[in-house]
Amino acid sequence: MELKDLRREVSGFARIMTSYDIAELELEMEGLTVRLRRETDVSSPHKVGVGAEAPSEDNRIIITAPMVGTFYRAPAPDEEPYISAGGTVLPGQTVCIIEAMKIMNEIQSEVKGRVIEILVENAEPVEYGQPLFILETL
Amino acid sequence: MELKDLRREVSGFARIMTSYDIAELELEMEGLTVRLRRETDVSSPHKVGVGAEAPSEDNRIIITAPMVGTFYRAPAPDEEPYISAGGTVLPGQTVCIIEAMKIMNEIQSEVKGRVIEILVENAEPVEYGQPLFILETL
Amino acid sequence: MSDLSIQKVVVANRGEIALRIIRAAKELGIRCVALYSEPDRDSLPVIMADEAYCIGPGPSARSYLNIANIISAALLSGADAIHPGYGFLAENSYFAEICSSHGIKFIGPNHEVMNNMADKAMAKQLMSEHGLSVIPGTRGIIQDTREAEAWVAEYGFPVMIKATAGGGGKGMRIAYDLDELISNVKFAQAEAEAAFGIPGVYLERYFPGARHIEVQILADEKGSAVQLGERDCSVQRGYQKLTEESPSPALDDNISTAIKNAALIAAKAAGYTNAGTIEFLVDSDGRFYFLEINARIQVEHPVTEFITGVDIVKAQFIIASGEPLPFDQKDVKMKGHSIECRICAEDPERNFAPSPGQISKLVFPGGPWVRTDSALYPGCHVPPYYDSIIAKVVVWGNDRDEAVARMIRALGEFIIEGISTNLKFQQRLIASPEFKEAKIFCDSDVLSLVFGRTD
Amino acid sequence: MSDLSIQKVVVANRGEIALRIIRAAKELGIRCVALYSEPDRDSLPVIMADEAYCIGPGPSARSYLNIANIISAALLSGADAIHPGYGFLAENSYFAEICSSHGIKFIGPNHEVMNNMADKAMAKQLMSEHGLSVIPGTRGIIQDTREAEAWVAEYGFPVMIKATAGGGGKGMRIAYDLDELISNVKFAQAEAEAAFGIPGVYLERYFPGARHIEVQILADEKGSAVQLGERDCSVQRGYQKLTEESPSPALDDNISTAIKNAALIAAKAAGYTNAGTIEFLVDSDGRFYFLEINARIQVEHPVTEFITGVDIVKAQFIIASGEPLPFDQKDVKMKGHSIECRICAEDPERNFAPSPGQISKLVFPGGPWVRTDSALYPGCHVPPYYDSIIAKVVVWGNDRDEAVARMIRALGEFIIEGISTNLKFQQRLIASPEFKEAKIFCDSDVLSLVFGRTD
Repeated sequence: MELKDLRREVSGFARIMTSYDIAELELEMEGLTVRLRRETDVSSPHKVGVGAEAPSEDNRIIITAPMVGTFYRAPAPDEEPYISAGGTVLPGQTVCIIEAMKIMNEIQSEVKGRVIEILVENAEPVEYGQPLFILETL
Repeated sequence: MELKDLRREVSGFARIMTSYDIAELELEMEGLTVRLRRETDVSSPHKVGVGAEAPSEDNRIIITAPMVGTFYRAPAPDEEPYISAGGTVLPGQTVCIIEAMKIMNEIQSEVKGRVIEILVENAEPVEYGQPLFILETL
Repeated sequence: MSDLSIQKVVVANRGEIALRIIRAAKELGIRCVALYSEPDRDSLPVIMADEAYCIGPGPSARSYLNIANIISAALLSGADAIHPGYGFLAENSYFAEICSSHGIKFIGPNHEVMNNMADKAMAKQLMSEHGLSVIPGTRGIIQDTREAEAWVAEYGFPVMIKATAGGGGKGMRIAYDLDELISNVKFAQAEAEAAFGIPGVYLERYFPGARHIEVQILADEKGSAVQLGERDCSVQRGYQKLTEESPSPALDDNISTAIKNAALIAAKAAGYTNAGTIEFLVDSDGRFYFLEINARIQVEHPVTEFITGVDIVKAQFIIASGEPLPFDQKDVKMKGHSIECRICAEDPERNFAPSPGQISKLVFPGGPWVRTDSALYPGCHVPPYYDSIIAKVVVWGNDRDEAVARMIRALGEFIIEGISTNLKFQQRLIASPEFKEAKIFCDSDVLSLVFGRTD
Repeated sequence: MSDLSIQKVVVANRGEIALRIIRAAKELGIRCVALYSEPDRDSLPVIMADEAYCIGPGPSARSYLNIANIISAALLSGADAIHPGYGFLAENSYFAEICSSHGIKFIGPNHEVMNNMADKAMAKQLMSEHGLSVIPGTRGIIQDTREAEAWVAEYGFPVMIKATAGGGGKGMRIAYDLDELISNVKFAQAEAEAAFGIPGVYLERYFPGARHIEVQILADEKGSAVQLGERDCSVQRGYQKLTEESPSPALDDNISTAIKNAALIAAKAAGYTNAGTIEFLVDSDGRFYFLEINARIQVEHPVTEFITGVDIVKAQFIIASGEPLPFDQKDVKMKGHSIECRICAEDPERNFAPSPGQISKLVFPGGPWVRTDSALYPGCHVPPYYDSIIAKVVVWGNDRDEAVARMIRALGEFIIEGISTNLKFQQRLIASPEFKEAKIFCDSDVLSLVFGRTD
């Protein structure tokens, strides 16, 4: 298995853990061990009414791929990325491009937020629903 | 389904309930409803250390069929049954006969006890392990 | 590593047919890419495939019919072919054309042939020119009831009024006299307008007691074609097939041979390639009429596989790779009798309402000459978005009696809990004297037969 | 309601073969009585049968070998026949005799024939008189090493030393020279004394690289017999069969025909009735030697069913009912190639130690021409008391290459969790070049071949 395949698998497992609220996942196969651990705390979205002092995870939102295609961080190879970690985005601002069937689709943020993490490498394929960015809403 | 078949089925269900410690069982089929309820109390064998004041169920034992065959309560059709409800049995005393392959097998009690209930009708087939008598040990 | 030019295939479908395609591809050494909607994430085709891409949320329009996402995933995966299965995009010539323009082989006939055959009037015209009897009908859409009256004056009753935009049994009405004709044409036009946004309807002669017969064709891209015998799909409920069998229990050898020959003529006339089905209606006098060509693998292909030993889906890959068919007509030997029952997630007690949900307990029928094609597994979810077929139970016997006894046995050992299914309904149907005597056909009242009442 | 004289059968077995028998009986309209030990209470045969009786606790000696309880249950249920399956009481002529004395038809040959065939020396003598080559060997038990030396002086090396009380691969040793002969005879006698309490051993010529071939026979009680082709059971581990196939990939047509004819002669010489198997050893020069008759349905009967279309278990019921075989030799047409893999609850990494336990996850292989015979279901328990075979995966293909590709595909989609199995071991074996080239035979070192090492 190549590293890039592994990354896609791990991202898939991470998504399953989020969907089913799983705290730990361990996998062992021939020559491969994967351990994942999530912070599932009182602020879990399944628990209602925790209120004011909820930690910052509550403010996080994930931008996912709305289509299958190739993920690009910048409008062209020699240009600056649309956004970078630590930067701020505004509603309607383009955060990346997904190329599908030779068409460049600009993907916009729906919220105002700070970029916490970029989850996909430039020029990588993404499937529908794959997490691309973690934002902290502002 | 004939009544005799039904009885065997119900006895089977009762056994399942005992095996798995089930308190209630309800069944509905075309034209047939069966409801069974068991007293599963603190003296259940699954709970350990209840001790001295355990109710009488703790003293109950069940004599089961050690072989497949036909159950007879008496040595011959015109004779008295070996034991009757309310009577007392001693260790080694014959409680019934199971006829298998034309051979009359006398079944003995291993304990001293009072007969609480006789679970099988005279001349009925019994399978291996089927409960025959409930005794209260003395 | 496949010996064929196709090395990696995208399976643009779900459920049992996706699994069927993966099985055939794996046996040929072709790598498989599953595409799935979000609710199908944990489905068996995704588990069994070599790789998988999510192509959208549950509703088909946004996933299994989402051409852009499907083509993107195919390009990203580096696949050289797409198998569309049945339903969804299987008979969409536009999709086939896009595949081809992206250098991806669409496993099916040429998109122009698909386009021609999708135009039912043109297809009938073509077959008529090649000497086949076609269902008598109006040349196209009728403008008003007077045109309908004129046609009926020439061809007679009964007639069926069909919506051009309909299909799969939807938008059909029968008229036995002039009053019914006038009211049904008006009603059908209004209904079609409401249901499909297109009010166009046309007329066809209706044959009571007719049987629905189709012939399986395989045609390679070198010009060779074989037929794999007929299937009798007459047992239907509201134009939806319930069970299919091969050979037909109702055709004598002469008619069967004539229909199979006609099917080969039709396939050649259409320039058809890959696997396809030529559909006929056979009236109670044994006359048969060309209906249409189904340009896809069909749900009921396993019955043909059972009696011929030919793996039709493998043959699709071989043909799509540009190879000649590895056998010719004289190599095709039919043996015994095969029957399929469609098991659907629907509740016969509530007018066959769909019954999605989680499968809590599942034991498939097994043993000799029983094949269960299904993507179910214990604990899986049947999502509410898709076709209700969840399993196909297919049996083979040396003769029809043995096959019927085997089907009764197989359905009897099928355990499926957690959702409602038509399993018991199918059991009663197969065990009925009418089925044993092959007296059930398209317009039989299957419901009253099975339930012992009309509703 | 069955058309046969047998109306109700007791299935005196468990697991997949009990299910197989129930399936055949149900297709014939015969009512089924399952017998079960306490740990098998929730097993599929009990669920599928029409009625069921518990006959004892887990250990076989007290349940599936408990003749008194089995006969009692048969009498109580009012059954008119008993099917013994394989193993347990299947080849116990005493049991067959008791059945018959109670007016219950034992489904198998006459108990006297069983008795004669169980005496291997007598069976060999009989076949030799009917012109068959038999494995050269001592006439009976050898008294001492001098007797062994004398025999070897006449017949030569290598020889196999077998314990009379052994069987199923136990108590066998090979000697290539005089030193080995002397030490192994002594060792084998001591071993047999310790293991079976009977020190008797005898000698047989040993043929390195020989193949294990058996011929399926059906013989009715009217004097007719047919053969259903040969099975090649050469792929073994320590004399235990791993995979079987039909036809043999190693025999040419002349040898195959000669062996099949010899099998018919053997069956008739023995006065054999019902289903049985005639076993032969075929040496590397194509000479074949009668070994023994297996007087039962065999584990590997499905491969023969796949290539002939004959339901062997149904045929057993028909024959046992006193009916003539419904077909003769010329009606038996063989088509294609079939392979079976035995899936066992055992751990190849721990010297194939048994691995009982609860099945946590289970998905059987499926799709076209794949048959999985198994009484497993999700959540069921594999008890520690019985044979470790938990499933048989059987495939058919138009030729051996297709069958091998299909078996690789089928094993690849088999999911079984909760216990250890030999599934991966079988996958590697089937996918090996040696298997594809049919170069594996009884004394091949299967372990080193699969694991790439000797141990």
